[in-house]
Amino acid sequence: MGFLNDPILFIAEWLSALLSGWGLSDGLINVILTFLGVFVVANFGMLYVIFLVWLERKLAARIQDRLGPNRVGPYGLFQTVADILKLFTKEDTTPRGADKVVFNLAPILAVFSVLLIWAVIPFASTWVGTDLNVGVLYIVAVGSIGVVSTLIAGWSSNNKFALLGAFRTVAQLVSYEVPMVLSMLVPVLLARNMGLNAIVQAQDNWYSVFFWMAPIATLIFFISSIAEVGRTPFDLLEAESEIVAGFHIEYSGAKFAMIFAAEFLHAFTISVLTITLFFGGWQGWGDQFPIVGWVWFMIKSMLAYFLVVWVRSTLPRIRIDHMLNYNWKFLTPLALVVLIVTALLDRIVADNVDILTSQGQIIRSATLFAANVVIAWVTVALIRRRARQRPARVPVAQPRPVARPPEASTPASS
Amino acid sequence: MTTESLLWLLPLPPLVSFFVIVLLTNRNKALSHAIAVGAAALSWLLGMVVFVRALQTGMEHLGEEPFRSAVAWLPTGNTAFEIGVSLDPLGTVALFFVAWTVLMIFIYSTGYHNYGQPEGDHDLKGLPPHGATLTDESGHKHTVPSVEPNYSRFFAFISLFAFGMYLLVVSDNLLTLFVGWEIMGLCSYLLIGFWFAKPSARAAAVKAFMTTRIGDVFMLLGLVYLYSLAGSLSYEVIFSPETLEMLADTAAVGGFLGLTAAGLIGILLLVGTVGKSAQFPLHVWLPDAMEGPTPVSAMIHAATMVSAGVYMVIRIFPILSAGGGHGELTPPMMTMAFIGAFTALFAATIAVAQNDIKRVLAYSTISQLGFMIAALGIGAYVAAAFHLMTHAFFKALLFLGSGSVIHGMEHGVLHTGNHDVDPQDMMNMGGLSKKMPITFWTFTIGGMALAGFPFVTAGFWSKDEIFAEAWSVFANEGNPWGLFVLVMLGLAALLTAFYTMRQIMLTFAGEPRTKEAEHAHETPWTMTLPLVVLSFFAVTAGWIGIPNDFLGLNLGKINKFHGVVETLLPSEIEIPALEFSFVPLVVSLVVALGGLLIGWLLYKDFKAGQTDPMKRLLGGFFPVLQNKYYVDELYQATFVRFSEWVSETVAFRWLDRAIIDGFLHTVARVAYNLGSVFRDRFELPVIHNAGDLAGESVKKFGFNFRVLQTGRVQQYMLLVLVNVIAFGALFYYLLEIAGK
Amino acid sequence: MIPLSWYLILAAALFSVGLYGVLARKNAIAILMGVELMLNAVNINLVAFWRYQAPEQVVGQVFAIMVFAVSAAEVAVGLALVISLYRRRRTVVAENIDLLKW
Amino acid sequence: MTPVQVIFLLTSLLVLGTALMVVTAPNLVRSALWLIATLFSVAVVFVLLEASFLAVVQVVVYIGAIAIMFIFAVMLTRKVMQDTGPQTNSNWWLAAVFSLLLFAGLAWMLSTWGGFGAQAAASVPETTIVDLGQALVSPDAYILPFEVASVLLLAALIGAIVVAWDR
Repeated sequence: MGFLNDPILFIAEWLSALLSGWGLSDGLINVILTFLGVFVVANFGMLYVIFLVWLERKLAARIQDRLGPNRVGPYGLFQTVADILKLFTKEDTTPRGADKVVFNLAPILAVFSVLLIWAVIPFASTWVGTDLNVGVLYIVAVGSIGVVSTLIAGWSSNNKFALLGAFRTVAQLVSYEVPMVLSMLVPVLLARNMGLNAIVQAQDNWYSVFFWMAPIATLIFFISSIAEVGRTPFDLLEAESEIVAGFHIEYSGAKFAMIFAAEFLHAFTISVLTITLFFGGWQGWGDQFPIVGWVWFMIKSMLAYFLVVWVRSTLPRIRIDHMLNYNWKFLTPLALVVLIVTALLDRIVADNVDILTSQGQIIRSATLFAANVVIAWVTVALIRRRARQRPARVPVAQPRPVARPPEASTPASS
Repeated sequence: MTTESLLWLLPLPPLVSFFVIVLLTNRNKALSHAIAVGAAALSWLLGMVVFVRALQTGMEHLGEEPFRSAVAWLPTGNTAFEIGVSLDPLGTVALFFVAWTVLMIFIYSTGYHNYGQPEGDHDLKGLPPHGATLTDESGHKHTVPSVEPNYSRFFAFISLFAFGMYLLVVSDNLLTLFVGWEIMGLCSYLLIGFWFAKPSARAAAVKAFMTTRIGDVFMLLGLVYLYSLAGSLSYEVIFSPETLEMLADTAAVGGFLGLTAAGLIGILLLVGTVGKSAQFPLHVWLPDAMEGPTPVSAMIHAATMVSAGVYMVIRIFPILSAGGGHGELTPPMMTMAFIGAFTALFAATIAVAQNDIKRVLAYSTISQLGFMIAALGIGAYVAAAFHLMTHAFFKALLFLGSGSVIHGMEHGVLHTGNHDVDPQDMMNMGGLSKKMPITFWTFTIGGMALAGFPFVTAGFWSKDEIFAEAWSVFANEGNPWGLFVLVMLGLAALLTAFYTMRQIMLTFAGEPRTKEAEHAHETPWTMTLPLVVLSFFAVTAGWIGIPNDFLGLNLGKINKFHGVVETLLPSEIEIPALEFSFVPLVVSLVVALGGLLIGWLLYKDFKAGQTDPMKRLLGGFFPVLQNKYYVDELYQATFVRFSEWVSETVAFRWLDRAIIDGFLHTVARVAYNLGSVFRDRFELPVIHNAGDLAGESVKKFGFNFRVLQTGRVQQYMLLVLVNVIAFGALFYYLLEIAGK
Repeated sequence: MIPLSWYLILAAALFSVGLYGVLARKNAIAILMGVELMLNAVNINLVAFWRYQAPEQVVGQVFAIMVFAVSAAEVAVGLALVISLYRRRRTVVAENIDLLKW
Repeated sequence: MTPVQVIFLLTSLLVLGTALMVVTAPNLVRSALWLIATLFSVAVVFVLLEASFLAVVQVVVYIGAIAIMFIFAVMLTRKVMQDTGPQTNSNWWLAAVFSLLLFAGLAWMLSTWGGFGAQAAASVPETTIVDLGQALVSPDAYILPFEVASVLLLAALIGAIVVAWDR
């Protein structure tokens, strides 16, 4: 195998050879290589964020008919670098009465939780940090650590807005985890496996990509993971107009940078997860060369990321009760239905045709796709009926006049 | 689907419709009768399919091995009681006429109960509708018939009834037959009492129920006895030659009257039939049953239920005739011959003097059933079955026709508003032939069939066959019973023809004798259509039974019917080949034509206000006939009074009051004293105080220890922990250390 | 290798710590936390016994999962109780919740 | 002292230390955070026991759901941020004593038990998640406990809603 074919493994082999040449024990070599891998992946992520920030700002600007960063470097490429420098040189404040340790722990946990996800993501057929056989579950677990980070960040900074932000976070993240996990289970049961790489390898043709078998699940996963990241339209945990900046109101300087970076990296991570679970990750023409697979992986994930940015810069923020209703009354039941239907149908199909042969896969995809279409149609019909039944808008609170002119002697309601 | 499964399905639709109507749709008239008629039509369809398949199989073959399928129903000891369905030639015939008449009557009922008419002004549930007044645009009111208040209930009931009948026909054992039989008994009770707010209807319902009960009890006895002997009630077992032999050879229990077991069983079952199809001692309920709506009369008391009795007797004919070869008759058969012949003549004479159009038909039904029973009595069960079928058709036709007449009369009554005119009294009718032609013609056809008008009508052929059989029993086997039956039935047939003619003349001929009769008019198509259909069968149903050698000339095998039913008997009892003889033919011709002629002569110019020619003719004997030989009064005076006396005096005063109550009261007094002794000596001092002591001590204890309850969970848990550790240590010590 | 005893001792110690929390803490939520610790000790025992006694059957893991379910349910209900309690009595201190005394 | 033993000792120290912090920390949110740490190290113990699936489930269920619910509840049920006064009730020393007694008793009884020092089977037969899942839902295995557990969860869900409903 040549360098061009599979550089990472090449380097790894070379290094291990070198170290064993120095007379280190195999276990130690293993440890060292693992650490190197972790180092590489983590730094790749963190550095990639810099580019992502710039990209997002550019895209958002184009979509909203602005110019976006255009001063520093060509096309303002280095704008983000400048920002980062500024952030690092800023004073790092800690509010009085804050719980110092926890306050400082939060941003670390934030980055930590996102980076942990990257440990199991297959970049190419052979480039996997660690191919856990419970990868999907692992992702959920690590995501919950992210929730903890936001929560303690909000709590520890001894600020009512931050605390409100934290509460909203819990409400939103915990509840949107439900449809997300449910829709993640669909590819799991389609691939009969929980390992991410196995899931990717299960979708080895353009027609056996899980998107065809579970479009609704894809949509649900995408939406609810956007909510998990807490971006527009679900950015209630940092709604500037309501709770000044949400849980990270008190953060500044490097810590703010870390939270910020964590959010952006998370946004990219969810697009990566989307394509890994539903669009066949690194699969593509010529993916027997890991390098080509990596290229495919990047292309797909960037397209998904573009979608995320598009959504963000297009949609307005939704109200909190809408947000919760949307989750509990729409996404979760739909996800459950999709999960059950997919399980039953796939079982039936797998019993009747051999899903390893290509035409078996085609039959499978066609069946499940049809089922999804039916489900979608029924859902839309139901929503129509409901919309016709109820008045579209229910007021949550009556506006109360703060100051009343003296002649208005009628006491206000309540 | 296989024919067997069709047979299983056959009875179900009416049952389903019964439950659906009762439980769900009883508020919606249209839906209810749609369901009921639909179910009847479905059963009819199945029945026709089965019928056609049976014909394709060929009757002889079907007789050898009928369609049959059975399932184990309830385990009795080590054998399972089997129920199942079967279809043999007799069943096929029965199925044919049952399906047709039932369907027709369902359709007829929708019209008879004025479906589509407005709600009545002051109609009550349980009373016949009184009509509703409408005001047309020109502003003057006029009265139209109003829809039956209990419309849906009626359809529910007759659906259940149809279920019972179908069950009885397709069942392959006597038990399910009995079940269907009882279901029909219940339905007939419910339907006779359908207008339960009329006291007469109530009384009639009770009477019918009680009377048939008498028969059914005996029948059940017979079934039990049969089962205890044969170990099964399914036809193929009990009609198998060896079973019959065994029954014929074993003497009846206790040597009862020196009968054989077969004889005793036969007589017991026969009593059931006597009750069901209203033979002489138990015939009293049938005329009163006419209180029910006319479709009910037609269905229960002409077409199906009363024929069920005869059907059952034909079924068990092998048992009845077991032990008797050709020539001599077994005791049950003699009984039947006597009862049947007597009833035929007896009822016919009564029918002559009745004025109520439906009662005439009721008595003629009794007498016709008598014909069948008598025919069976002399072993001519083929003729009996034949007459059963034809009679079902033309008698249903007649009843429906009379219902149509009554309906027309009610129109008139509503029009004049004079409600004390009885629309059922023939004296109030007359000249209806012009008002309601369809009814007239169909009724006439039915009447002719009943009277046995020669060569065309069904009744002629069936009666003729009975006569022929009777004659051959007399002439060929020199059995006096044959002659007896022939004579009695001949007279009965004469009277039959006569009163039929009388009825037709009174009802349709001449001029209207009341204003109501003038304003009567034809009934809706839902009522006339069944009439037409049934009249078709009333004529043609007889043609399949024309003897092969009629008038001595060889007509080839035109008689389909013998082939159908002969196969019923076990093969070794063969039917005496019945060769043609002119005597019975002449007899039937004479009686039919003669009776009709007399009737015409007597009643051809009968005007309003005249006295009934019969009264002039019979003079003092007429009231006797009109009052049905005072049989009811006789029963009233003997049985009813006696049973009342028994229940009042013996049972109530002596037995209940004196003996039982006295005993109980003494026991009570003794027990009371004993108890008081116990209370004062034992309970109060000992137990009472002990209980108080216990309670008090518990209370004190609790009062002292309640301090422990601090309401703090953690302290409780602490205590628990302490105990756990302590007892753990203790047990550990006991088990491990001290144990060694 | 590690003998089974270590795990058992660890579990016992964790159990006792949790027990102490349950018995000693004022705050109802803290008590619930103690319960969680005890449940975890139980889980450690289950898994350890599975690993050391019957690794070829999944029964140990199955029952560990049952314990997960049970503890989740317990926490849900317990916290709900605590919150409604707080709504009514403005306190979550276990000692002040003594309506059940004489 | 093989490295595995070292790791085990470190982990168990972590477990016990954090657990102690949970039960002694004056600040409830702190103790909730310590609880998270404890649960995480228990997950590590599971990993040492080669039950990786359970480890991940531990993280998902406990940290992802239970611990967060704890923190949430703590935040909902307090007026001021800091807890004032002692966090232990009057008879805490009794509790400590009896807990120690219990621990001692347990340890002693265990030490007298035969299979105490048992060594692990050399290799765990590869029980994949598939086996586990099939064991959970196959009628000849543990479907009944599984169903009971799910019914319990459902009941707890409804019960929690009913109890915490703000009327």
